[in-house]
Amino acid sequence: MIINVLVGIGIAFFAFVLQTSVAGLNRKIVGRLQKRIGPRWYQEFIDIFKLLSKRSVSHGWIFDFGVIMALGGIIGTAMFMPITSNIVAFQDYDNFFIFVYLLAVGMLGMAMSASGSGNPWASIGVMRALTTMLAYEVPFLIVVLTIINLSGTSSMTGIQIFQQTAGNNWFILALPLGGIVGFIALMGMLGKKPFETYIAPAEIASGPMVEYGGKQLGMLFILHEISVWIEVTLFVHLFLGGATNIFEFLIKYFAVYTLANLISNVNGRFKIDQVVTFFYKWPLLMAVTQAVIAIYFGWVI
Amino acid sequence: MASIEYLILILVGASFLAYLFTKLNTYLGSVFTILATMFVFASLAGYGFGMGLDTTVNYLPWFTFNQTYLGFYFVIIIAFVYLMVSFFHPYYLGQYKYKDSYNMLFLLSLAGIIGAFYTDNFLQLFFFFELIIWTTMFLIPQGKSREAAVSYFGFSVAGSVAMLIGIFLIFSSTGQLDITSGLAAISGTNAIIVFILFLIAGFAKLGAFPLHIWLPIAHGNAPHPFSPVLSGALVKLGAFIGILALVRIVPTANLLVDSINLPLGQWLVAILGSISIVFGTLMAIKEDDAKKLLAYSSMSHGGYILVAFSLMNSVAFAGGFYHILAHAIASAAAFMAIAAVARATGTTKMKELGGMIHKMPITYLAYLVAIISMAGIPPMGGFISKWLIFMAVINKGMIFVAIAIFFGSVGSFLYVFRPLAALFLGQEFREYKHVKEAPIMMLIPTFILMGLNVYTGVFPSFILNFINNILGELGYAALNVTSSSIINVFDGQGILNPALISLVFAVGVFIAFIIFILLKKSRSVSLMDTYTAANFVHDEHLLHYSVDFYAPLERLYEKHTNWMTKFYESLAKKVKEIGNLGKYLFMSKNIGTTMLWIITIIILLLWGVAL
Amino acid sequence: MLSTKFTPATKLSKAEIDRKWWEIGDFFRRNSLWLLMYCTGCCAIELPPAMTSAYDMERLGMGPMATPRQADILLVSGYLSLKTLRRLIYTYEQMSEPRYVVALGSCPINGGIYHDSHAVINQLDQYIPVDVYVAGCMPNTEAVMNGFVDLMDQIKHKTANGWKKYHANFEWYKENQRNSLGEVDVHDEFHE
Amino acid sequence: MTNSMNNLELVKKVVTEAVPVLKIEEVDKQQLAFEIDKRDVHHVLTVLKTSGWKQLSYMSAVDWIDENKFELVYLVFNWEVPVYVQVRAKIDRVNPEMDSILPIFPGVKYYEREAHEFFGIAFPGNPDYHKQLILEEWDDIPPLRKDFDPEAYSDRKFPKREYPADFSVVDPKNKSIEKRKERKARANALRTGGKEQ
Repeated sequence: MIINVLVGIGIAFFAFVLQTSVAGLNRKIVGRLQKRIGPRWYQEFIDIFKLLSKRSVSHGWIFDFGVIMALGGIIGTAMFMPITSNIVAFQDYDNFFIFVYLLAVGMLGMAMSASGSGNPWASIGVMRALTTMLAYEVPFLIVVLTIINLSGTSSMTGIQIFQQTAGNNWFILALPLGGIVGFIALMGMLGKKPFETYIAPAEIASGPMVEYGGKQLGMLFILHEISVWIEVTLFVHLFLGGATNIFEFLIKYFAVYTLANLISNVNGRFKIDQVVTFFYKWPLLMAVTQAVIAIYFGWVI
Repeated sequence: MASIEYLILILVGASFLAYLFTKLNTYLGSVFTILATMFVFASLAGYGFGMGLDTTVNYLPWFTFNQTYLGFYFVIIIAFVYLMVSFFHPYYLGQYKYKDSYNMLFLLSLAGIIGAFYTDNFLQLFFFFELIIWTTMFLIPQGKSREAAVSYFGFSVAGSVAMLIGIFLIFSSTGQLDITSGLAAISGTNAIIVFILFLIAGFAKLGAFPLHIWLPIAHGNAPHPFSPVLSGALVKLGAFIGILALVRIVPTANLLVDSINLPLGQWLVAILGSISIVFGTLMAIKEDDAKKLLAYSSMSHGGYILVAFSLMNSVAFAGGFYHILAHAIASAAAFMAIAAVARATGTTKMKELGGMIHKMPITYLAYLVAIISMAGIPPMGGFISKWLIFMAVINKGMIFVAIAIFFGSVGSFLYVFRPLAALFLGQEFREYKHVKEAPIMMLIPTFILMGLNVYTGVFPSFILNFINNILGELGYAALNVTSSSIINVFDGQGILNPALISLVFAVGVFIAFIIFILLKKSRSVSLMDTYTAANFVHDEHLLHYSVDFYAPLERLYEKHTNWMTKFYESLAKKVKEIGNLGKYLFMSKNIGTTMLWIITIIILLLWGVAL
Repeated sequence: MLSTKFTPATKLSKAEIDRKWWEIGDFFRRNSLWLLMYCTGCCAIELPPAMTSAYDMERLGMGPMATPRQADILLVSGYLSLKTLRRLIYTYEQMSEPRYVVALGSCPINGGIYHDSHAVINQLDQYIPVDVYVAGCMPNTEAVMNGFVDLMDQIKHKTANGWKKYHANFEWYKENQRNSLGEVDVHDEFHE
Repeated sequence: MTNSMNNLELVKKVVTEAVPVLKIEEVDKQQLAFEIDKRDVHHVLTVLKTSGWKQLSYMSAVDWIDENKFELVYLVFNWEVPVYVQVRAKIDRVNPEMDSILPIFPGVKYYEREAHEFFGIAFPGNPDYHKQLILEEWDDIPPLRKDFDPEAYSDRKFPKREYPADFSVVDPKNKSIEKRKERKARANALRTGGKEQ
């Protein structure tokens, strides 16, 4: 059991290092796209460590407690996540719903802490974050329902192995509509434009993060990197057949994150009600169509 | 050997004693109420788990009692909620006009509940139901509004009349008044009608769509310590009747929804349950009063229970039963936290409150734990029940029901977070500078409920094993729960290890705490020292964002929420008009006309009897 | 002959250890300077070229931030009227430490072309400490970038001590603020 | 279609029929100024408002220190007829006071506060005119009066940077000015043959 927990901590650490590097590389790529030199690839690390070294302010115990709870929840979630179909800390217990709901602990902790700061921008940001979550979760979960129903398991490793088994396709090919919905929902989860409404630095002063500085903000950056890793990895495992070895995983991971980032960088921002109406129009319709086709008619490519 | 009959008689006796004691001294009467409730709960817990209660009847003629796992499961939950709430009585009764009858009715309704769940006879069930309704009806108007009691009573009576007609139908077609055999024996068209009638009763008590109007009115306006009972305990009566109808009545085979292999009736109930979930969620998001918000959340959770019991398999049933427990605990805890705030500040309106965390940290924690459970987030009980329901729905492939349950689940983050942010977090208002944490007697149930919320989420095996007994009693396969509390559903389609999740979560929090504590200490600043785009704001009300919290989202559906209320309003108007017509006909000044009508009706009635 | 045995380094005193940590922190701090742009005056026009592809501030690890809590540099771009100076002081006090101030243009230095105005202050470093001045009316973008590089050098050589100075001479700064402004935070109907 | 000339005539007609006008000035094709007595302001503004000049665009004052008068200027606009109308009225500079036009144009509330702040004019009838609006914590005579010296105020209130006596922005090593002078002298010498130095 202790070994498993240590492996889990290792996975969480790996998640942090990987996503921070990939995010740095992506800043470089975006810089090059915009005809800039862009920062060094390890700039994200410098930013995080700088934040951890500064002296911050605190608005009372809930402000700190929320951050600890949020980061703890996210680290816990990452510990369950398999990297490939072989590398997983808790074999058989990596149930899909753990990721959705344990991730919510992070969100709840952060929301609590942000509201606890007493800043109205933070509350508006939290409101927007939760509303966005209401928007993207439902289509995404309908697609996942289809996947679990087809593969007969809700374990992330199980779903990967199901796709890797000879004769079964990656789900992005087997369920093309579902794959598109999954990717749009992933953009929402990552808070990429056009669904960046809850950060909106120019509009609501970076929303929930408005009162954070120093170590709390640094911890939230770590939290953000790990949660991005969890979300992108969910997509890789659910739709892209997971990975059999770590290099395959790295390639798929990098491709998915970079694609999401590139799409983000050529988009504007939706209003919050547009986010909701958008997700409940096309993605939900596509997800339901895909589910009906796949479950009731059994037409799976 | 405790006997059910004795328990009921003791409670009835205790209720009159409580009346007398409260007349002498409010505090004395309330403490007596606590002791009486505690005694009943202790005897139930002590003898009931092994089905060891005595069912013989010595003093009450015509009454028969029978104990089942199903009934016991409900009765222990409800008695527990009653016990927890009774701790609040000493601090609240002073505010109410008829404090002496408050304690009496409270104990009498508990007697009714014990009777209702321990009976095997339809007429007794009806009798005890009426006892509960009539006693609680007089408790509700002691709060803010009398109309609340009227609408509660109206819907409850509609439900019990439906149930009574159902009972008559069963008796006329099968000649049985025994619950189990009566429901099993009925078949054909009568079965469908009884099914519908019982569900009307169940929906009315559960506050499910479309019979939900009374729920926010009654919950929101009931006395503060009675709202937890309403939400945590009394709506579960509806779930009980719903289970009787959904599980006990043998479904007619020719009415199956083919693609998901479910009887049509059950499928329709699942759809209605889904509408309850979505409707309750949307209304809760919109609501501005913390208690009404929680009432709508009860409606949404009632929808989950209906969905669970209409899926006809043991995983869903286990989820439903677990949800009844988890929601009872969480909802009671949340309502009690709100009650504690209301006691300190005198309001439950979210726009008038803020920053209570600095004054009432323990109440805040209780509320936090409760809403984590309500939202179905891991280390709490709500996650396990929701997970079981999710797995059952996914296994069945019910897409539209799934949309509703996922929507309700994510939506619950939205609405449970609102009171958290508006009441407890944010700016600390200067009006409430004098407020103190709730007294120790009120914190005892708070701590117990907090502990139970966590316990149900971390070690579910004890409760799930008990639920397995109920499933066996209902004729369904038991849930696969291994000793180390690993739940395995549908042969490995889902495996859950709640204890492991909690452990990993604890490890994560520990790591985060280490990171936090190693770094430089932060400078403490006041709540008003926030980023305001460099503007000076000296009024905390301006810096507290709690009104119309989800305004952009509400705007999307606010035009479409009132049609149900309007329907009931017009119905109430029609009823009033008919009443006026009757009044006009009977109570006219001409005594001869009145006499004529009365005689006509008596003749008609006699004619009907002679027929 | 040198001993091959491992000898532990001489025990460092607490002050020395703190200094070492501080130097490590300085490395991170100077390579990731986040700006809070207080665009009061015309010099703000120099910032778009500094941020976009012409000069690309991000290659130095710098970037704009939304709130004072997150920012390291308070960038004063141009003249400061009495009204804005109040807000500037309030903002400066909200920033997390270590914090630096960079002032663009000649107005914060000596009032510039507004030296005789009743509404514009003349010398910013009377009210808050300034680490780097970039002179010019307005300074061109190379000068602005050069100012940032100067600040990085100062952090490296531990001379960017404005925030420490503010703590040490807090009373003096407060008195200057009071003399020119009356009260720093204003109570009136718009702020209640 | 009415052209601008007719519009101006229309305005003149409206105003001159209402009150005695001291002076009319055509500011431009779309703007007319009427100078009237202080007591007629309310009447003429009411007349203008009822005949379509519904929007008060601006209100301010001018300090004619030589005449010892303040001149109040009300600028109203009509959305149907594109003509701005200025209504000017002079008031005493000592204890300046003007009844508020708040009942006619509620939007004047903040203009009057501004005018009070910058010129010290009192507006009885406006309950808030004395509250501070733009200048926070002002402690001198109103700053837009002509007798206010901003430089003296600035010197008194705001510390100035002290430069040493020998401070010079000129670089002593930089001889380009001298060289230019030399070049000029040489060219001049060449042009005049060395006669005029």
